[in-house]
Amino acid sequence: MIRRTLRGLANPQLLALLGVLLINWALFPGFFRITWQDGRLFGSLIDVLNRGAPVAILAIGMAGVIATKGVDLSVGAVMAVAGAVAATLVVAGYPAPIAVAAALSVGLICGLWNGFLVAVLDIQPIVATLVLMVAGRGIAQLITEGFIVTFNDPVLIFIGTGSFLGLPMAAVIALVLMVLVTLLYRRTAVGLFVEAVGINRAAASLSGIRSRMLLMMVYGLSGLCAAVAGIIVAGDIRGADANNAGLWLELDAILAVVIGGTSLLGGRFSVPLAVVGAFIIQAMNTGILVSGFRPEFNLIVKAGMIFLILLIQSPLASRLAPVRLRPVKQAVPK
Amino acid sequence: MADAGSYALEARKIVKIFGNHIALDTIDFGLRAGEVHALLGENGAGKSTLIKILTGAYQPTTGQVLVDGTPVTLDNPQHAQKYGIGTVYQEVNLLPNRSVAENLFLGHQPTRFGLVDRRRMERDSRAVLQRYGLDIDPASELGAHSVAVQQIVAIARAVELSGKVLILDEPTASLDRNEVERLFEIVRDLKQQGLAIVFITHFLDQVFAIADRVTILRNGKLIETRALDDLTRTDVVRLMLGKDIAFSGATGVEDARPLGEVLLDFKNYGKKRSVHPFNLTIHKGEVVGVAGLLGSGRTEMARIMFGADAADEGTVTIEGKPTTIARPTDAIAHGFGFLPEDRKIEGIFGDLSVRENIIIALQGKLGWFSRLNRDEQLEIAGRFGEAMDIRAASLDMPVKLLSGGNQQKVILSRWLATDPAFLILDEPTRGIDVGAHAEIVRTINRLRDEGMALVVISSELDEVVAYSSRIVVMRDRELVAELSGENINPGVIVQAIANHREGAPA
Amino acid sequence: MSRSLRPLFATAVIFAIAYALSVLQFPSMFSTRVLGNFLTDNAFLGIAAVGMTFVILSGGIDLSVGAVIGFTGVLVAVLISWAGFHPLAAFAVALVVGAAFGGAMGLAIHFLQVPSFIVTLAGMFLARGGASVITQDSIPINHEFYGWISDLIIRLPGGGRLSFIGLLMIAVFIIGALVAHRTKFGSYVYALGGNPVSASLMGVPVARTTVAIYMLSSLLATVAGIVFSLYTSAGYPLAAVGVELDAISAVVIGGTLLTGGYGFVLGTFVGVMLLGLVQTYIIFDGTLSSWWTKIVIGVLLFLFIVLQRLIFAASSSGDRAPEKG
Amino acid sequence: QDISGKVIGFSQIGSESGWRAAETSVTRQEAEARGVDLKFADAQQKQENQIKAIRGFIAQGVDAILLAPVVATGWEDVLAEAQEAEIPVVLLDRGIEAPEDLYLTAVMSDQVLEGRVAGEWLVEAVGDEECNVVELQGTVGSSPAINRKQGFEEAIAGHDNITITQSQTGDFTRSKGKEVMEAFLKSTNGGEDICAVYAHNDDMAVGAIQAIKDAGLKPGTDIKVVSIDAVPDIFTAIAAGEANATVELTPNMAGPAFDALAAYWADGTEPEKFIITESKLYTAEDDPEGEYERRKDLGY
Ligand SMILES: Nc1ncnc2c1ncn2[C@@H]1O[C@H](COP(=O)(O)OP(=O)(O)OP(=O)(O)O)[C@@H](O)[C@H]1O
Ligand SMILES: Nc1ncnc2c1ncn2[C@@H]1O[C@H](COP(=O)(O)OP(=O)(O)OP(=O)(O)O)[C@@H](O)[C@H]1O
Ligand SMILES: [Mg+2]
Ligand SMILES: [Mg+2]
Repeated sequence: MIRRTLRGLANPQLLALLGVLLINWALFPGFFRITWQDGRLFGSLIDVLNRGAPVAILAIGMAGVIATKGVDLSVGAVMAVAGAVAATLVVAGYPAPIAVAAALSVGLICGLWNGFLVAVLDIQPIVATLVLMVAGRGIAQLITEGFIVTFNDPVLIFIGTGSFLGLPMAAVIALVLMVLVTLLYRRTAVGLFVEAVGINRAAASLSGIRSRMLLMMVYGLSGLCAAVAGIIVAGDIRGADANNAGLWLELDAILAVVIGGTSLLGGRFSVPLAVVGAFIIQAMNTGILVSGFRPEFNLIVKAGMIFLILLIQSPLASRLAPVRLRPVKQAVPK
Repeated sequence: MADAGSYALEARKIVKIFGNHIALDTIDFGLRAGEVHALLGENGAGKSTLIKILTGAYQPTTGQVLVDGTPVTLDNPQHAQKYGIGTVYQEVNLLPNRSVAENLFLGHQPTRFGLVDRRRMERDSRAVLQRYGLDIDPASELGAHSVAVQQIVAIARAVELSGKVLILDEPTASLDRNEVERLFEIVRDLKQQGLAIVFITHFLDQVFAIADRVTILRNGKLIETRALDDLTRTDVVRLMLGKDIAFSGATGVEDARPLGEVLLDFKNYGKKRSVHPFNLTIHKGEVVGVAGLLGSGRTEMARIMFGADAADEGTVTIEGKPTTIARPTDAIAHGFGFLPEDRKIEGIFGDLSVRENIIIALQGKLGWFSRLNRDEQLEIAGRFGEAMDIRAASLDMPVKLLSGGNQQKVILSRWLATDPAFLILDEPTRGIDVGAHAEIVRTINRLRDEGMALVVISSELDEVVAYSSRIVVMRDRELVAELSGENINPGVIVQAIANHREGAPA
Repeated sequence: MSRSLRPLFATAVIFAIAYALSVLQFPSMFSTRVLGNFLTDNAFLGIAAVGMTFVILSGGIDLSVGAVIGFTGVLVAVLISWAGFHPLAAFAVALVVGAAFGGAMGLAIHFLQVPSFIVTLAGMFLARGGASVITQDSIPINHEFYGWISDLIIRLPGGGRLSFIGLLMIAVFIIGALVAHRTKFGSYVYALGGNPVSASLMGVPVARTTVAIYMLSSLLATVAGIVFSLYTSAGYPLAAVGVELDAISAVVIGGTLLTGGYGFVLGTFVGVMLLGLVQTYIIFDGTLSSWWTKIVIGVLLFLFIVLQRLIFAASSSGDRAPEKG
Repeated sequence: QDISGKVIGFSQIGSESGWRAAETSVTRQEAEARGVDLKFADAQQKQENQIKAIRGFIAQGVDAILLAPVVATGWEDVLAEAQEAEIPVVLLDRGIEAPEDLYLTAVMSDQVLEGRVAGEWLVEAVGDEECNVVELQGTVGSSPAINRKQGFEEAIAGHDNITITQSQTGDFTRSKGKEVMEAFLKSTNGGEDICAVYAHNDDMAVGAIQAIKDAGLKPGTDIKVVSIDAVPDIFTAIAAGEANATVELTPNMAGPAFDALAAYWADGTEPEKFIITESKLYTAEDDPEGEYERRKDLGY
């Protein structure tokens, strides 16, 4: 059992994360310094956790979607919608729990809408979710009427910037969500069914799996996760910025899931590794910020890092390297 | 051994290792011009792997491939085609999204002014297909045709490409007798022209009908290469299995067994534009065989019964209670199971493990929340894996790495694990070796004796006769005859298939 | 009608109906001026979408298109305005660079076995980043050759203009259609999209074809970048952001399946024109706020997709439904 | 000068920031007040969409076109078309690189001046003290980012006590502004070494203020905050002592534009080629609460 855990730690994602962190450390010696300040931990590493949380949360939802051979391009826009709903409601005087519940419901509905298009109308996922990607941001702006809706609600602000046991609330939420969703997939049969549908939907239907319901659920979950991320982002800046909240984050989320070893062709997937993927991306971003690169080089550095990570994960490397670097572990019990 | 120089295509000391599994262990294999060489072995013996190495689809771990005595490196199938090696791989490996003509000529399309000359390509295609008695529109999409038609197109393509060597990996698995006969004529003709032909099949009759020499593999090892004249069937089976088995071909049925209670009753059940309404009563403890020509609608009938396509007319009662079966989950809830015809497209989950492939239908029945844990899964998978003699290095390896026959056993196990009351098997023995074939026939008999009801579709008349308590015959998407007792013999069935407008002769 | 022709037909019918309805509401939309603008204004998108069609037909995707357009613009502008190249020489350099870039992505996709989505995403970062490293400003191009090209206009009665770049787009579509449907390379592209394993076993040179596909896509994106620079007489690192999504939408609306293997180059043309129609309609309407513009585009996109599905389903009932992933 | 009943097309860049939204709504209000039929087209930040919009306006035969150009280059051909159709074009908020006869006038701010005003305020505020400034740039490559950086650098040139130690892009957004500021605080000894933040817009400054507070420092006191735009939220911060100064960029570009058009149509008066709006500095002395109230309903 312990050996299994150890082997689990030697997977390429965690190695890559470690590599990125070490590079950051080399570029900025104070990278690993963590202090205790005002009842919370403070340091670049904590920033990685805090800033990486929204993409990690998106990736948690996205992993299941990608496992079904789908993709959800709308998550960034759904973030904006959820943030806008929560902000306008608290500004209108509703108590925070109601605002949060409403935002989550809206996210869920957006996700189910995507699921409906994909599962019932049989529209290709990229196109189906492209609809909401385009329209969603418009809906968010409609709600805020183009303003940045600023609020002072302590609950929402706590969700975005508070801390729990010294850790940023956003990261805590991401981790809790990761555990819950992993349990949902792995302690029930849902994870297996999701993989089955992703690998062969025809065979799944013939084997008695209700693929439609499953797809609706997976997209619904993705929408829900996006709403959580949207509330966090709004809470973080104490305002709903419909124009910019979650902009292009769908690409980061997809990237995170793929770095986490899930194939875009569906099938085997891992939620925790997708979360690791999200933190790899954020470690890269934070590294660029603290190391003082000129901003023009941001994208090039990012492209280079992606390429390196892919190289480590590619079959080519596993042929050369002694450790078997395969995306998702293949247990071989004897 | 003949001297090496005379081989058109030769493999020397081939070793192929997948991960830590040795698929081929030092194989020597030589192919002479003008011979038909049968390559035999159980499921998973390594036949397809050897073929893929001979045609450049796989690279050998060690060893050499020689063409006309000269060592060559075959980087890919296209390379092999340049040497005049044409291949039909196991499982139809064509492009369902392209036209028949393009599938025939892909990579060798006739061109004019640098552009593909479509008209000529289609004209040539028509001529080629004519030789196989196939009159279809070459411009039509390949995927619109039945598996059998696709198989013939694959064969025609390989024949067109083969200037020197033709390799056929189980080409007859989905062909009917006439089509097999026509294929054999063509093969004999090509042999006359001096081609070297490799032929893989699990039908011993066909081996003896056409092959000159045989090579037998077992567990990745070369057992024997010999002229067929010196061998009897029993010899061949013994060499393949490494032991004697009682040949369980035509055991005959114990006639006049009392029928069990009625389990299912389909009344005027059908679907417009698909299957004419049919009536069929199925009792517990009986096997209803379904015979008919290719494309006669047997698969469609099976899919309707299982709810994979919803019926739009007629009724079904289960144990006397009227029910609707609109989708597979309805059927499964009533204890149905369905082994589809095309296991690659509708059966296996390639990337999932053998274990998960076995338990998935049971898990589907249990629902989302009563998950079988790993140990339970291993126990179930292990039990059925053993009962069905599934050969896999591990229950946790992806099922796509198993040989075709073993995949079929996995899917059968999947349904048996749900403890079904009624099983529909569509071509359950297609592409399965003698041992596994006997195994499956035995399983069918056992299940029947345990009181299960089965509907079995098969193109093997001998086989249908062997286990059916009753046989229904389909023609032109219509159930045209029902045979029982005395009438269950190949002669009557063939007559029923051929007859026009005439019901059962008894 | 062959099954795969139906989505193309459906799209064309939808375009005709939508255009007719728009003209009913705004009669001035039926003019040579508007039709000419359709071609000129969408030229770079159309050219990039032809490349995207090949990529999608082969079962892949290319997210780097917009960035390549931006990069090309900057490269061409720098070569002409700073280094004093003749525009044609600058174009040649850009085309070589573009082809090499696409080829490199193709190599990575094939040999590292990484999904095209990710490789081309990295390519997008690289091209966009490369452009902003060269310059952050937009660089104007004042070369008489550019003036000469933009004066190459066929004037139509009614104030319409057929521009050089509009005609170039049509030429690219015609050549693209020939390559896709009438060459061996085209059949290999469809083969890869249909089933890569079968394709490989049937002797399709998978590596070569994959590299060629992405090379072609980047090459056409480069042409689109050149057209964009002709269109604006400048190079700007932030030009054409998000054009890849427009191109993908056009390809898909044009009836090509994102899973690969089915579709038509000419369908993409209709798709591009449809997108142009939606935008023109919104401009003629002129009352939509920023957010309603987005919502309306989303809703129209949705309506087109659903309509297409309905027409597709209605005309294909009776066949076996094609297998969906 | 009555221009009611005129049809005027407005090609707006998009709605990427609060300021932009305010400009759109002010333009609408101004048009309504004058009885102008405003045709609005949002280009979603894309130049090609703006060109399409202008061509669409020409095809419709509008009376005039307002253009807020997303980028300075690439307008010659389409503006020549407008000229050919005898439709006057007025540029809003930025200039373009094209012959001046292609447009009637340009109503805009001086972006370099904005940066300079911010820089001059800082020079004054710190006197001779050593001051390390961190800069939050706008979107890489956008003209306000380039010009505001340039103006600020001009203002502090020659004052060796003031140096820009770090500079990163915050994409003009609050959340990126906050994220970048967090990173700056970490890499500068917890913020001890930072004396001031210069943000290319107020949104990023608002994000940075939150980051400074999270790090346990007092924005406005421990770290000075100066930014540009003068959106309502920055006045709240100034009133609370958390921000020090902002430079106004008025969202009312359309008013002067309509006036110029009215004069032009009335008697052919050629307006000045460049109508430069004021770049006014606001600090805590300038009644921040009042400024907030005045702006909060403008649609920021
Ligand atoms: N790509 C692969 N990776 C790992 N193992 C493989 C692979 N391909 C084949 N094998 C294994 O090699 C062995 C030989 O398989 P092969 O397909 O050659 O058998 P076969 O003789 O053709 O069987 P069948 O009659 O069922 O088609 C099997 O155990 C199979 O599981
Ligand atoms: N060339 C074809 N074009 C269109 N449809 C075809 C073609 N061939 C077969 N079909 C369809 O397939 C139906 C039945 O084929 P199917 O494969 O189900 O028959 P089957 O009796 O099960 O044969 P098999 O032995 O292959 O299983 C036909 O009734 C017809 O609708
Ligand atoms: Mg085989
Ligand atoms: Mg069948």
